[in-house]
Amino acid sequence: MVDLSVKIGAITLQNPVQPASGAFSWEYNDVIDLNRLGALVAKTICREPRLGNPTPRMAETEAGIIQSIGLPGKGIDYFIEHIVPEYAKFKPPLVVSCSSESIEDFAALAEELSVPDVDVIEANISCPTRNATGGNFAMHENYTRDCITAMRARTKKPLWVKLSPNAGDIVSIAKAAEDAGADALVIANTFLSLKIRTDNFRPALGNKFGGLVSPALKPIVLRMVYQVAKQVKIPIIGIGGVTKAEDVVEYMLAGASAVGIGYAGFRNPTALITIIDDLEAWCDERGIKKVTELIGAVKDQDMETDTLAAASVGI
Amino acid sequence: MVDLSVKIGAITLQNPVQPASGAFSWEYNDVIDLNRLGALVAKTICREPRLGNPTPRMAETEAGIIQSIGLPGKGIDYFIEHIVPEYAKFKPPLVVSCSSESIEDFAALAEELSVPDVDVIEANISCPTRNATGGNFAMHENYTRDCITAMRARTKKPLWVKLSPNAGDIVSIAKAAEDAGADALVIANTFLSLKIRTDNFRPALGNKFGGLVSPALKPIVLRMVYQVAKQVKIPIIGIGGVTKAEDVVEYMLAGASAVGIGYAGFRNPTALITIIDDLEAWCDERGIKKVTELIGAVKDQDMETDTLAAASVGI
Amino acid sequence: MTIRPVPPDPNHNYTNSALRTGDVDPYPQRQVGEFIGTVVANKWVNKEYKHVILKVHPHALKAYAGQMFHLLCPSPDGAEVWMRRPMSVYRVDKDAGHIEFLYKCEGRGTRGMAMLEPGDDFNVTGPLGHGFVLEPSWRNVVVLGRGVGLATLAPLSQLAAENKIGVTAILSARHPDVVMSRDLFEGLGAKTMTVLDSDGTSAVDNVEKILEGLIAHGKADAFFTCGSNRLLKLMQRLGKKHNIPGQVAMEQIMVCGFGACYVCMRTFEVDGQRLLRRVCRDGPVFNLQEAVGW
Amino acid sequence: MTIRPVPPDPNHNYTNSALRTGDVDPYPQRQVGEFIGTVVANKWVNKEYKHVILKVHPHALKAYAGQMFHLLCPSPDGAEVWMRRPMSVYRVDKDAGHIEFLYKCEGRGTRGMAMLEPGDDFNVTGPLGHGFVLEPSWRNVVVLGRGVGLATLAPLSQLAAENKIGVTAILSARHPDVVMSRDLFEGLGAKTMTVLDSDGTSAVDNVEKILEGLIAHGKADAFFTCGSNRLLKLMQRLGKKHNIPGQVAMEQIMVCGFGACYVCMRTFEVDGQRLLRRVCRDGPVFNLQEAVGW
Ligand SMILES: Cc1cc2nc3c(=O)[nH]c(=O)nc-3n(C[C@H](O)[C@H](O)[C@H](O)COP(=O)(O)OP(=O)(O)OC[C@H]3O[C@@H](n4cnc5c(N)ncnc54)[C@H](O)[C@@H]3O)c2cc1C
Ligand SMILES: Cc1cc2nc3c(=O)[nH]c(=O)nc-3n(C[C@H](O)[C@H](O)[C@H](O)COP(=O)(O)OP(=O)(O)OC[C@H]3O[C@@H](n4cnc5c(N)ncnc54)[C@H](O)[C@@H]3O)c2cc1C
Ligand SMILES: Cc1cc2nc3c(=O)[nH]c(=O)nc-3n(C[C@H](O)[C@H](O)[C@H](O)COP(=O)(O)O)c2cc1C
Ligand SMILES: Cc1cc2nc3c(=O)[nH]c(=O)nc-3n(C[C@H](O)[C@H](O)[C@H](O)COP(=O)(O)O)c2cc1C
Ligand code: FES
Ligand code: FES
Repeated sequence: MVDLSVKIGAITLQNPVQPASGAFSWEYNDVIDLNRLGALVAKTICREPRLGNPTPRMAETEAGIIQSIGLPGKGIDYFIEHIVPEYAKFKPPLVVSCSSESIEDFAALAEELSVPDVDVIEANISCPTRNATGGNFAMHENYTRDCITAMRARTKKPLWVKLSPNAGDIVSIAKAAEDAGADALVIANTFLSLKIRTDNFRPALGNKFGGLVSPALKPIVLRMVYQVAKQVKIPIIGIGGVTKAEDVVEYMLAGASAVGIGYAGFRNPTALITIIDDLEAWCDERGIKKVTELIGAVKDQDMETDTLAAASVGI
Repeated sequence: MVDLSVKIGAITLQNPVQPASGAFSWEYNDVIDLNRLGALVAKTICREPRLGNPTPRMAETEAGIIQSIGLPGKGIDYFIEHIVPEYAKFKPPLVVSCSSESIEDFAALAEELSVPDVDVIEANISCPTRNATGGNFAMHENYTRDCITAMRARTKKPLWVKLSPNAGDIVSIAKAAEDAGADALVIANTFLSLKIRTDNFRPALGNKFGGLVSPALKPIVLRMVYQVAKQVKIPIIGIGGVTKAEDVVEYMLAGASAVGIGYAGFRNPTALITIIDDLEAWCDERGIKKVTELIGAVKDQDMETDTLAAASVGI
Repeated sequence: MTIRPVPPDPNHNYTNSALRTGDVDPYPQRQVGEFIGTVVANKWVNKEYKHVILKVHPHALKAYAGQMFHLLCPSPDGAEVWMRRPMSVYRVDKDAGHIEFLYKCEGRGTRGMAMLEPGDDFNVTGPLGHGFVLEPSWRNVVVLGRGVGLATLAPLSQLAAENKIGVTAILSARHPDVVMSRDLFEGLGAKTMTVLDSDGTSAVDNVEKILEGLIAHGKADAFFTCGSNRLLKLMQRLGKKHNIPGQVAMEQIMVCGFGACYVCMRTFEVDGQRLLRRVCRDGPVFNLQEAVGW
Repeated sequence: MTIRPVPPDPNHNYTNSALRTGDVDPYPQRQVGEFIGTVVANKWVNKEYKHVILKVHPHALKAYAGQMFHLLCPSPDGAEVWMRRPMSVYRVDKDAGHIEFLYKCEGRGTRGMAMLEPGDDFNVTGPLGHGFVLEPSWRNVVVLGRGVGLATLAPLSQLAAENKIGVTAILSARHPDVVMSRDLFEGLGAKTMTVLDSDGTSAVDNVEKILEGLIAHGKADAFFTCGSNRLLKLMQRLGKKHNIPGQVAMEQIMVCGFGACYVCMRTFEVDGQRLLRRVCRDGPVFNLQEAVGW
């Protein structure tokens, strides 16, 4: 039987499959056994209570959905008092995502969230729908460095940083986060998008812009994980379009140590459990003893580069 | 009957539907009447003959394809002598896309391509698979400005600039191209991507990285067109995921004056003709007299921003 | 690392095959399951609505009036249907092991659903949310619904019959062809009346008269509604006037169905304060007086 | 601008419905059409291969041996199949108005194709590419194929029969169950022989002996092959030795099928120089001696 456990810095996950922030809550215990998950990841929390964005908050498109929630929540005090205890009933480590408009407040949040039942703090510096313009710190190397430096100074908890796929040069931003003391990188948040209805000429979402979520995006995010993994030493959690065990393998081959899952868990509430079971079977069938053997194991060193080589059809 | 014609600077297209560079050649005249198209767009040409990238050059993914062709071609001399005359047999204006590794050569290409049968020069500064690293000028404001300035100095032909969706801040790059004298912007090229095969742990494409092509990407590119259209005065050609007449409408509402089509023409070789016919019918049914009325007509001025408003389901 | 070669599994390569799992859980202790039901029948009720009957895992039979399932609709066209569709349970037949839905065929999901044939698999998640609640003190209640709302209200008749509560059901529709659920209501002893746009009887004035009559005759210990903003407002007004409690089932676009994503928000007014609630988990049934409508 | 409201067209919202157009063209003057064929039959030939017969527009009947169609395969699983699949035409029945394909069920596209039933639409584009060419001076030719390659070579028997050219077909297969096209070859007067992995007769040595025998008996004015790199190399060697011309049909992953995209490149060697050619337009049939194989 394969050993599915992976280490993300000081934290050990029993398997590399975790939900993505915002796509999960303890209420999923209604349908699956949360103790099977690699980690529990809470929805991004902000300091003040927030209502979030106007409805509609989701629209289907040709090959995926766009969504714009706007980080609603009851604020950090309520969160620590009422929601952390809900998660504390389960065994997997709790990752708490947080967001803010200012670096100072990000740092203060890091400190205030450093309570015993929180195992990891995830800095969501990349939410594209937090406000109506779609901007965020993870678009910029300097903001990223300053924000993570400030948070690092205020917490000893493992600090994960969620990056944006909308950034042009994700490698530089990833390196800035690493330099500033991040313990792991979460790649990536959603792609800033727009849908306009052709029946009434209006944007389909109440907030106009939304984040695109679709299995179609996996090749883009996978490329980012691959590029970043070659340049940083800290572990990476790959998020984007994972819907099956092979996708977990693909992300790990590209250099991720674990994956996060959003869409697949919406579509099939039991998907994460199925994926964990399938991953175990996948490894066992192939005689893989430790799932960590897959991390960065892509065979890219001896790529055939002669265009005139007579290659087989290759599929 | 609706007037489908649109103007892109000095050039009039009989309708706003054109093929995308690299997804088309005069050989499509075997299956459709090329004289129906808004424009003819040749595959990107480079100065020297190029073989292109190793095979396989295409792989299917969950929700689209990745491809990496590597700009093969017989070089500019052959192109002007043998290929331009093939296109010259048809009525729609000919757009010639070109690419190079250096700004000087881009400028020289612009001059050399300024022959009578070429109507527009498209600067492909955004091919993600031209070399193995995926870099290109359209990722940077300064390179874009310098490249287009240099080309502008050497040609009087209309100059279109194809931008990259991989850039973090496409608006600044678009403005740089406009400032440098571009007559229109083509938004966008493909998304840099990777697929790793889980059967043999190897990248699926001979070139490792490829460009992702999928209707799923339309919401991202549409957002870019919308953002850029608010900030520039020159016309925009929207490219990405157009598969039906409503998609043309959606791009035009966002601010595009025309669209380019790749994938849909591969999947259905007659798609462009169907889309032109459907667009005409769509406008006629709604009493739209000129298709240009759609350009930028998105109703985004009075967006409901009160989260607590009691909105209808809204679909 | 040496990897033992394994022949490719042709059924496990792509999105949908992998996503169409389900039935992995049904632990008895879980409140909700992702079940693969089997279609028993899927027939047109009229030109716009179909009625589907599913044989399901016994745990799915816990569903009661006003609760919903989240349905993974097959594709009508070979491209993927991305999100589940929420549907109220229309009827639970515990003896046969069936759950039933009454649905309007409109967009891609419901058109895909319309293509289901007996014997087909259908992935449904549920039961989800809080349904209608009947107070033991009530003797007679009034149900007022329109369109799809009638599908949501219909199982109330079942619940009321079990609790020996009398039901008057006012069914509003555009024209006689699309009146639905009358048989179901009447079969369970409810009195029904139909009001139509086609003969003007569905006008708010007229419905108000009917309701006032029922109130006067002691037939309205509680109000239930779904499917029309106009009728919701009317019941709110009369409820307030006569101090009659009420419940309304709300709709909103959903993603998760579990309360996690905050997509399905609706506005409510409680003590003069506006706030948002999740239709999927805080509802879909809410206090009639608190709903702001749409 | 005032926009006249138009009710939504439920069949025109999404990707596939829009993409599943076709049949818009067939101008007689066009060489290629995007046709909606109708499935007449789609039956298993053995455990791995199916044979589909389509009723098509008369313009599609121009196809000849070695030419291909590009097939828009239906989805096997409700998620989209993104690209067309190239297939050689297996048989053209001008009288019945049919074209036929013999195909191996493997990946998502061919598994989707396997689900087609009589009466279903099937969108095919073609005929595409350059097929086999028979010189009038030839009297007897040798066809050597394996696996899927036999589907490509089979219509050569039709072409040869029309041109009164004798054919010897050597059919190579793993075991007797997957030998195909023998009936088609024999029905048109070809002599066939089968060589198998299961009894060792398919070994290159043995095939070489057979070919040498045919050459000695004047039965090999030209060579034709498809489907095996080993057999390609063998025919190249013997062709060079005995100065026998030959043709080979090549395969490569395709996108456009028209020569526009440069995805389907294969390496060839001409006068000692290696170069790339497009399988879809420069082929799929090439000079046997120029192919570098794979
Ligand atoms: C609690 C609840 C119970 C419902 N019960 C029933 C029922 O019993 N019978 C019935 O016919 N309908 C019911 N509906 C409405 C039903 O969910 C929609 O008609 C259906 O989702 C439309 O899907 P579509 O594929 O036809 O439309 P599309 O236009 O393809 O839908 C696009 C997206 O919008 C969502 N959507 C569209 N309309 C609605 C709506 N009214 N409410 C919520 N989401 C919507 C879809 O789920 C999908 O995500 C109920 C809705 C809710 C919230
Ligand atoms: C000119 C030509 C003629 C052919 N004729 C026949 C025939 O008559 N009968 C038959 O069974 N097969 C034939 N093939 C092979 C056939 O195209 C592939 O078997 C088929 O595309 C595989 O699709 P899939 O959905 O099963 O596989 P998938 O694995 O889903 O295919 C993934 C992608 O790779 C491509 N691909 C996979 N294998 C091949 C291949 N060998 N050649 C080209 N593209 C490939 C597919 O088209 C698709 O784009 C021919 C190929 C070519 C190029
Ligand atoms: C409805 C919804 C809400 C989300 N909310 C958050 C959030 O609060 N914080 C965050 O970091 N990411 C959020 N995301 C992004 C997801 O965590 C994840 O990055 C994204 O969905 C891509 O993964 P997937 O392809 O598996 O869905 C949200 C996504 C969705 C669909
Ligand atoms: C096979 C292929 C080759 C391409 N070659 C080029 C090219 O030479 N030059 C270029 O500017 N874009 C090229 N592109 C990108 C297309 O022009 C277009 O930007 C992209 O396909 C997105 O449009 P679509 O979604 O309609 O396919 C190519 C795309 C494909 C699929
Ligand atoms: S649908 Fe996710 S919270 Fe209701
Ligand atoms: S498939 Fe496009 S050139 Fe051959």
